[in-house]
Amino acid sequence: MKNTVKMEFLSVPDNVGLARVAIAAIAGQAPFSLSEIDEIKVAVSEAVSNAIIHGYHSRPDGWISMTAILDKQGLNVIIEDFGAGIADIEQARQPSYSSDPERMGLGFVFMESFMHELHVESTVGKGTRVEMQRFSRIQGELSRDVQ
Amino acid sequence: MKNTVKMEFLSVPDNVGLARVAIAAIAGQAPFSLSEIDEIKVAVSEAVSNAIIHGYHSRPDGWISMTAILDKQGLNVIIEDFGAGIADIEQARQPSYSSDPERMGLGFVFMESFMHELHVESTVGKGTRVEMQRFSRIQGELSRDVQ
Amino acid sequence: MTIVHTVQGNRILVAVHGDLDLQTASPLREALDELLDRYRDKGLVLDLSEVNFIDSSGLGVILGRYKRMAGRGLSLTGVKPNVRTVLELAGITAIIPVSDARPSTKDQHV
Amino acid sequence: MTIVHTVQGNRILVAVHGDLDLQTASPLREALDELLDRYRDKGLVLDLSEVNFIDSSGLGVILGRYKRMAGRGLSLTGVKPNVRTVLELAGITAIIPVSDARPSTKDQHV
Ligand SMILES: Nc1ncnc2c1ncn2[C@@H]1O[C@H](COP(=O)(O)OP(=O)(O)O)[C@@H](O)[C@H]1O
Ligand SMILES: Nc1ncnc2c1ncn2[C@@H]1O[C@H](COP(=O)(O)OP(=O)(O)O)[C@@H](O)[C@H]1O
Repeated sequence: MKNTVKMEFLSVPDNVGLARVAIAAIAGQAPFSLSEIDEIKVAVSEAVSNAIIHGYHSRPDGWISMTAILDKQGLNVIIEDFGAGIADIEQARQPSYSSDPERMGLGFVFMESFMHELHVESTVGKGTRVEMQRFSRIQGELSRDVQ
Repeated sequence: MKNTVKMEFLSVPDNVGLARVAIAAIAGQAPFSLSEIDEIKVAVSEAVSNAIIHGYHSRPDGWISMTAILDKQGLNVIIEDFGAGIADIEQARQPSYSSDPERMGLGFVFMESFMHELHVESTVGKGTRVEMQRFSRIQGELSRDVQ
Repeated sequence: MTIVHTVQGNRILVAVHGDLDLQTASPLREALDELLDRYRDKGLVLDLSEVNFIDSSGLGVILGRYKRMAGRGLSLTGVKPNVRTVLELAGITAIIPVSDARPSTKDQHV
Repeated sequence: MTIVHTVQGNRILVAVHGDLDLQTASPLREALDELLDRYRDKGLVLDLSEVNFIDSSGLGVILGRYKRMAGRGLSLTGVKPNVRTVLELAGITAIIPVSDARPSTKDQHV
């Protein structure tokens, strides 16, 4: 059940699907239900898409890193880019806020809704780090029994 | 079609499946047929299993790295461990040779059969690096037309 | 992602196959806009029975077509539970008619 | 990986579901050995119609049971094309009877 996987990939749209497939395979090693895994996939898809679109302005040559840590608490995912950064994180996290008129501003909403914790750190011109935690309910129940 | 993905994961048997799922998603970005992808999965499965069993003697705390590079030639995969190493690579690559009486000694045979090129580098006590290339046939034909 | 369309009476029926995300958003948007331009008086039914994944980039395409179509009529059918969860969270089920994937639909397609 | 077994006349029919690799090799080996010990006079038929992947770790389990069973009779059914490729490369098709997945089998299972 304990596992750590680090991935680095280029900012091409193809890799959004790769990140989803990988996170599903990793989450599948923990006692998550299929619908929980579906939700984790949405959160990861949003964070990786943001790194491509906003972090690297859709240029295909930026690096994105995804680190997934599984332990008995659940799954921790860190997605990082080394691109544009966010000037005002609080504003960025508002529902419906998007710096791109073509987009809906729902990415952070989905990450918050589908994960149990979300931390965003960003420096303009340096990049953005999104850390998300999803607790495994079954494990939560087990560890409560143990205590 | 151009892509580079680097992964690092722990030497737990669960991650053999993860490596297969990831390589299938990456290979799926190139013009490989489903049966070609199935063969690439076998080769990757063998190399990652070897890193776990032979490189780390089935200890779960070793790091394995997998790098996949897609270009118009096809797919290049490098699988590396930092474990036991191989004293005699030529002997290790012989069909039916295994240092483990329970195993069949077919891992390298499958890697050679299912990939177009295989290079093995190893240093006892430092680790092993397996590099495998699978050419994309469709691209091969296209590039012939271009010349 | 692949799409197959049929024109039936006053509606364009489009069956979408694949994940709706950043990668497939542009080709889907272009394909749908082409159909909406070609059949200017018809409504649109998107059959999502072969869509296993959607995120905000995919939703953006659907909502964008909704706005563009004004009163022409857009509905979604064959919506799987996980896709519905995403549509609901975005408030799309309140403005666009959405019907579920019927269990029988899946059997027929295999 | 999951397995389901049925005893029919003089053979144990075992349906395997999942990938046969390093991760599943030990549980599969143990489950099969337990059955072979329980039904000492019976042959073994492995139904691989739900096996989409096998590598040398998975093959090792099959070949190990073959050796252990001596003359008791082992055969593989429902073998998919990519699994067959691996079995052939290992020379297993020369010593163990192997029959293909019938297209109809898949339909029935869905
Ligand atoms: N990785 C990132 N790099 C730079 N800016 C980002 C990043 N992620 C999010 N943002 C900013 O936060 C805003 C809101 O993000 P989000 O809620 O995902 O909505 P959307 O992607 O639809 O714009 C974006 O419009 C963008 O300005
Ligand atoms: N990553 C590795 N680290 C150390 N030794 C290895 C590694 N890969 C292969 N070997 C050696 O090469 C031998 C042959 O490997 P292989 O053909 O895959 O067969 P098998 O895994 O069945 O033993 C192994 O038995 C082992 O001694």
